[in-house]
Amino acid sequence: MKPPSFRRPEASLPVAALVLTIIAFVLIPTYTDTALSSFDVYNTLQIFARLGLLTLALGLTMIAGEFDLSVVGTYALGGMLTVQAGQQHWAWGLLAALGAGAAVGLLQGGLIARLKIPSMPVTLATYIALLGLTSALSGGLTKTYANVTVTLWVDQPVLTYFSPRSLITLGLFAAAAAVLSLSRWGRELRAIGGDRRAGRVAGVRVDRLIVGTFAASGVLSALGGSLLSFSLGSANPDPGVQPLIVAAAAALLGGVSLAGGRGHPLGLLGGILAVALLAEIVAVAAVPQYVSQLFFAGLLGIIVVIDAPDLHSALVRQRTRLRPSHHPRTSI
Amino acid sequence: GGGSSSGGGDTAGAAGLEGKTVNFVGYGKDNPWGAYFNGVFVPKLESQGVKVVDLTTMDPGTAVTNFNQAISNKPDLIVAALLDTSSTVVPIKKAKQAGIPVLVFDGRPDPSVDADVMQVLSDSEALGTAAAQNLVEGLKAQGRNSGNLIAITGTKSGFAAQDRMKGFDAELAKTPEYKVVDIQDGNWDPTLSGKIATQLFAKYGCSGIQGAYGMADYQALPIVAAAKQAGCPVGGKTGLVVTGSNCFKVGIDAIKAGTLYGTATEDPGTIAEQTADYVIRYFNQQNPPAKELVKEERVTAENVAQFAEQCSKA
Amino acid sequence: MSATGEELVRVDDLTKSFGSTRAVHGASFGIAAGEIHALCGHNGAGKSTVVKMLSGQETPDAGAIRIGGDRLDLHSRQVAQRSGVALVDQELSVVASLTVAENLMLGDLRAGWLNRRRAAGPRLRALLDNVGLGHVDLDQPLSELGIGERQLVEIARALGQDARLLILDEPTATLSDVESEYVYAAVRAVAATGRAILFVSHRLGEVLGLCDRVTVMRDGAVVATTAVAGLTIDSLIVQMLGEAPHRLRKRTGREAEGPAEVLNVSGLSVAGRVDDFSIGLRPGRVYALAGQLGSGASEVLRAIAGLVPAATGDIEVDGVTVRPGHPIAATRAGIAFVSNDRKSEGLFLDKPISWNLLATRLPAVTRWGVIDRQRWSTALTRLVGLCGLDGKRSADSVRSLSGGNQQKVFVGRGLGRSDVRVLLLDDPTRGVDVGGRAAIHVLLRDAADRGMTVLFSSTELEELLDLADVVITMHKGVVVRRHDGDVAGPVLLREMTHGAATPAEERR
Amino acid sequence: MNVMSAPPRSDAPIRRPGRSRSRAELVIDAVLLLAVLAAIVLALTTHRFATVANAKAILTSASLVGIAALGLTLITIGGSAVSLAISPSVAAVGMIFLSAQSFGLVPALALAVLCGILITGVQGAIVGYAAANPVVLTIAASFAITGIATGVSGGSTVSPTGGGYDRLNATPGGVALSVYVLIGLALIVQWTLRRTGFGRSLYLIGENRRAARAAGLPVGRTTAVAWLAAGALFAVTAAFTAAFNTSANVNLGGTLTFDAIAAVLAGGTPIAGGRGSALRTLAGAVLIAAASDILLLRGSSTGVQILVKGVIVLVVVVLVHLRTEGSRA
Ligand SMILES: Nc1ncnc2c1ncn2[C@@H]1O[C@H](COP(=O)(O)OP(=O)(O)OP(=O)(O)O)[C@@H](O)[C@H]1O
Ligand SMILES: Nc1ncnc2c1ncn2[C@@H]1O[C@H](COP(=O)(O)OP(=O)(O)OP(=O)(O)O)[C@@H](O)[C@H]1O
Ligand SMILES: [Mg+2]
Ligand SMILES: [Mg+2]
Repeated sequence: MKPPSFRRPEASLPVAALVLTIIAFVLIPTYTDTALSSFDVYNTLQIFARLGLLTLALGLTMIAGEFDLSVVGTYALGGMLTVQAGQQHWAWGLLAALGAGAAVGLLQGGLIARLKIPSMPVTLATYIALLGLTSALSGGLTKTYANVTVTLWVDQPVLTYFSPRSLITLGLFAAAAAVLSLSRWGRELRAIGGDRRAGRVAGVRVDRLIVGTFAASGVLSALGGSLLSFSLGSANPDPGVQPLIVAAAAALLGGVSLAGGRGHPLGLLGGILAVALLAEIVAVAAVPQYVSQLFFAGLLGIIVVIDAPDLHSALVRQRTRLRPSHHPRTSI
Repeated sequence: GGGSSSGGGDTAGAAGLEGKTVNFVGYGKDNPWGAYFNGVFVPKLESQGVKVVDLTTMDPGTAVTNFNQAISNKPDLIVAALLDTSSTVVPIKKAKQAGIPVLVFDGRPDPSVDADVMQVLSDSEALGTAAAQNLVEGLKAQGRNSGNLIAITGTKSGFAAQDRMKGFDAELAKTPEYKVVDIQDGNWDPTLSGKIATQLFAKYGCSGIQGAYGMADYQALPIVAAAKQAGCPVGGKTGLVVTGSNCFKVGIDAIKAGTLYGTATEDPGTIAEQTADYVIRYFNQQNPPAKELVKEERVTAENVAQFAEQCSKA
Repeated sequence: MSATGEELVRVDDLTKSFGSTRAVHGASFGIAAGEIHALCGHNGAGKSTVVKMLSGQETPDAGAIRIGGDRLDLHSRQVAQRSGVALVDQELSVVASLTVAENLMLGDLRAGWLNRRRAAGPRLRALLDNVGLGHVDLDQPLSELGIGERQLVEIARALGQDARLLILDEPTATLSDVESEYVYAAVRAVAATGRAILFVSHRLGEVLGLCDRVTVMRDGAVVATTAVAGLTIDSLIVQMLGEAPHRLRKRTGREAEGPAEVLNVSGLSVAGRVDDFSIGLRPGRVYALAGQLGSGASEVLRAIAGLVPAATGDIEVDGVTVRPGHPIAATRAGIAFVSNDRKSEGLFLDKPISWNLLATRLPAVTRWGVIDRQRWSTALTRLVGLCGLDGKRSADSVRSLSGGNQQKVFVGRGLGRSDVRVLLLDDPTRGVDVGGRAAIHVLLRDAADRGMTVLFSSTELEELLDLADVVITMHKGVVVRRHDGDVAGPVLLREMTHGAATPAEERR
Repeated sequence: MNVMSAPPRSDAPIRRPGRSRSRAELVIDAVLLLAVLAAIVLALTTHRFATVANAKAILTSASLVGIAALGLTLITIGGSAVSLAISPSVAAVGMIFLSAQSFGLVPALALAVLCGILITGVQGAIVGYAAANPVVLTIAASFAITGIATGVSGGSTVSPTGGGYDRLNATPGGVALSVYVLIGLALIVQWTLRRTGFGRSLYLIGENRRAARAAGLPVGRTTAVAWLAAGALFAVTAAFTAAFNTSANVNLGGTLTFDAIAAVLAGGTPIAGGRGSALRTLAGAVLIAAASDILLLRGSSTGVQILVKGVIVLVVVVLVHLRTEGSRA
């Protein structure tokens, strides 16, 4: 699986989104009286680091034709465990978070693959349960992480534009891209997302792959929560639904298909970077938040309508009817 | 607004503060309190020629990003409200390192950075005290010498809720015959508060609860509605005594109607005026004190007319 | 190619039942190394079930599979692949969202964990060239390819797996002649390297031209295994059909000068599937489209029913043009359609029989939008009677019925509407037992007698002979011939499996 | 997307004649029975659980979620999975309802319902006629609704412009009006689903959209109407919620979206569509409310209440799935 050519939606969508937002970003000085600084790029990458892993986690399950709503629950739980188990040493917290993420993923993946239950209700239930668990663990309180050294470390500027946090996130995107490009998993993931029966007939181990994908999704979201907790120096038991919705939007902008079977980690990277840039533009240009919400609504609306199958049929019908009746080549 | 009296003489410096820049990391506009605050604060500074960069948000994570953005913008002053106290510790330290002054309004900062910022704070303990006084006064007026109370708070993890409860508990400690039987976290959420209240009335029954504290008026009113639906009388000679502790228009209406015994101020208009005022004084080198408290007032039926205007902003 | 070499693959007494359907019982045959072995038989004879057991998709109830002398337990696709079985499934099993190269590498056990697309490039290229896809780019998305080209990619994938046994289940059904020739050549080349090949096909010409021996199945059992040298198309047809083939379809009493045409289709084309199909149908008669998979018969019916958005051409009912591509418009015009896929495009399996029967009649059984119990039960009783179903069970879910009875419900739904002028049925008795089939035939004949126009597609000779007043044979998207008069079974079968080819062309 | 439908099962079902129950079904039923018994024991040993006041409290707290969940039931049965835009719709309509109080209660209600129908109906039309993915569409809609509501209101809280709303807080016979409305609407929705042609088509379309299309059923129209009705029900929830809180802003909806989905799922309605009923959703809403209530009475934290809600939903989803599969096998 090499990065796809630009004609195809998994490449053209994120590239278009990224180019548009970069242009809007670069032009900021022309429509506001703020000058751009290197810090704006740094801050964009910080926003990216906050939501990147969530997008990657959700995006991977979407490529496999599933939908993991529980990512935000795992994100919250991971963040909370990081703080509560990591008071002695940050590594324990991280370990607890990653372990919990893997366990949640394996449980969900197992249920979905073995029992062949649709993923949405299962992950919705785990989402609610995980939020409850997180809240029960913390007594509903935001928990403070005392280790300021870690907090300072994860966000210190590296090479002007980066921080350890954004570098780790970028690294994981690169790793995911490498794994999916360099191993058979990439094509197999898209195969079971695109046509599960055909994949099975061709010899893909569908069940294992689904379990593995959900486990990866759990670990990535938990790590995302961990990094956020380190950065904020605190863990919030209820991150709300906004991160989920933004991550879904980013994944769709990243060229992942609603029908599954399409998408690439690099596309996801493009999608979430576009979202982060947009957020930074909103911050720098002091655009009201509701304007960016409307912008998202528009983008998603266009994506979903373009993807709608019955609209497709209508367009095909329209095209065939406008064409003078002619005799196509019969290649039967 | 009622708070315009504070800090006199500022408008005299109409020579203007051209060229001064404030980066404003306040509460987002989709929160009513924040929306009104911003609506008073920003124009007031802009009328003085101060440039205000709006970095407001209701998401604690975004707030940190925006705070860092503000530091990088190198303004003359950062004005911030702390959605999550602990996550702003590091940004405040960074701002100090960068030599950018920070003014925190509404809720207090983490003690570890208390000395690093200027503060215009709501007097949360006074708000809690006022609420307790309202309840005791109301129950005494009904001739009750004892009673069970419930409290539905704002987000417990925030200092605002904690400090109000501190004041509330301290005041009630003076009259131990009035006992708090249940405290629940209503998360500054009216719907959740209503749900909890419904269940509490079922748990204790009408006779088991004589007074209730909803930490904001929009939490107190769902308690009133829940009580009525549970068949418990509210207000009057024998009914439940309910108080809020930061006033909204609906609360004022309810006090006039007699369903809410009382509330307290902490209206966004007053604190916005005072914060803007503080900024102007600061820029005019009038050396305002490092920490200012907004004077909070107790509101009941007796003085409601006086506060109706001030409290009807949100 | 030798048919006498040592047997590389051997199946003995293979048996498999699905519920009460005995799909395969006691099937035994062997394939020698280097042999191309054909598996023939009528639809539903059990060929694909044998293929599924050999390829690890189904486990046999009884019997043994041996490859290279070892008895194997092929309980999953992976195990079968590791044992050296490569498969081209009857259903197209490539993934449209992947590229051609990715499809070629999908499930390849030798590929290892590393994706060696670059390194594999020349090998994959050779695989494509081998099946005549020289013009296709390896990194092209499969979705840009036509159906035939996709099928060739699947065949190329199986050819590339370096297997001991290569199974192809109807590989050429959707291919053109030119494309098929590439497949024949490739298959011959594989056989020449000493592998065993199992070739399932309905195209008897290619069976005789390509294969060494033919095993014929009928009703789940093996009839005979014969070397092709001793076979002709006609003798093969005799083996497949048993006693039936010499029956003639008798001219029915009704005549063509009856009432005016109800349905008129002209110039109907679906790119790559159907070419310039025209027909006029009169009421009171039963018409049949005879054609194998890939002949375009199904596509014609679906297009008339408004289910093919890309169809062009004119469709008129009683002289009024039907808005194309709109199933609701077709329904309003009086066209009812019975799909060949009753599970996913026909019945509502978890709903009661009554709901299914009356699904299309809701306006007639409601008053002000509310279901009128009186009308509902009247309509239901009539339909249940019409279909010969058990009235007491009408509250049970359709899923609880046998396949045959499910099909009766499906057909019955189209019959129950008084406003239906044209009833289209795509292979209406697929997977239905003899009794059920007879019952459905009676239903259709009654419908025609009541003045309806019935047009069905079928691959089943007996059905074509018994039921149809007019048979139109189709092959590779075009009409071969229209038989208004008498016609012999073998002629139909020849046209369906062989097109309008002259007898001289039969033996390649 | 495979999200909505169970992946095709590789092994075809083996039919069994008659209605005798399979072992899987018996096991599942036994598990369910045990769970119900355990819950009853737990409930009865909880102080003050079995009182009239508490029953009223449970119903009251189930009522607002329940009404919205009835609307969602229509959407789910019709095969459109879920709407993720319930909270923002309720918030927007709640704001409209309170600001229209000066016209009187009835016109305000009518306006609210009309707006609810419009907001949700547009989404339904797109889902019905274009077969757009409902999950993503409603995510987009939630952005749009919140954005517009914030933009128009400037983020401020809407206070009632008249007093008529308070009649929605009435307690005839000591029980909240919203409880009567919930039960009434549940019966109406149940009747509509069971007894009307629309209901039949909705079940059929939800079970198998392709088959419905091929059969010439009005797929687009039926789906759109289901969403319209859902929008009206969301509007009723909005009016009650706004009246209860006596104020409304863009956060009025709170966690309603997920609460309503949880109620529908806990009622045993599968997300794939074609099954389910209004009464089951009612039961689901009451089940969750009762469980929260028991936990609250026993002193558990909000977190534990939410955790248990999630676990209930998970268990019901899995059991319902196994049971349907069991009855098919
Ligand atoms: N999964 C299944 N469940 C129930 N019955 C099945 C199943 N698969 C096959 N059958 C039945 O088994 C019989 C044999 O089917 P099979 O697919 O092997 O036939 P075939 O010879 O390949 O036919 P065709 O030429 O149409 O492909 C048929 O009656 C079919 O309906
Ligand atoms: N006329 C009928 N009306 C309704 N139900 C029927 C009728 N005939 C049979 N059934 C029911 O259908 C189920 C299966 O019947 P049957 O014995 O024909 O199965 P089968 O042999 O598997 O059929 P098939 O070979 O068509 O798949 C039984 O539950 C039977 O009661
Ligand atoms: Mg077959
Ligand atoms: Mg039978």
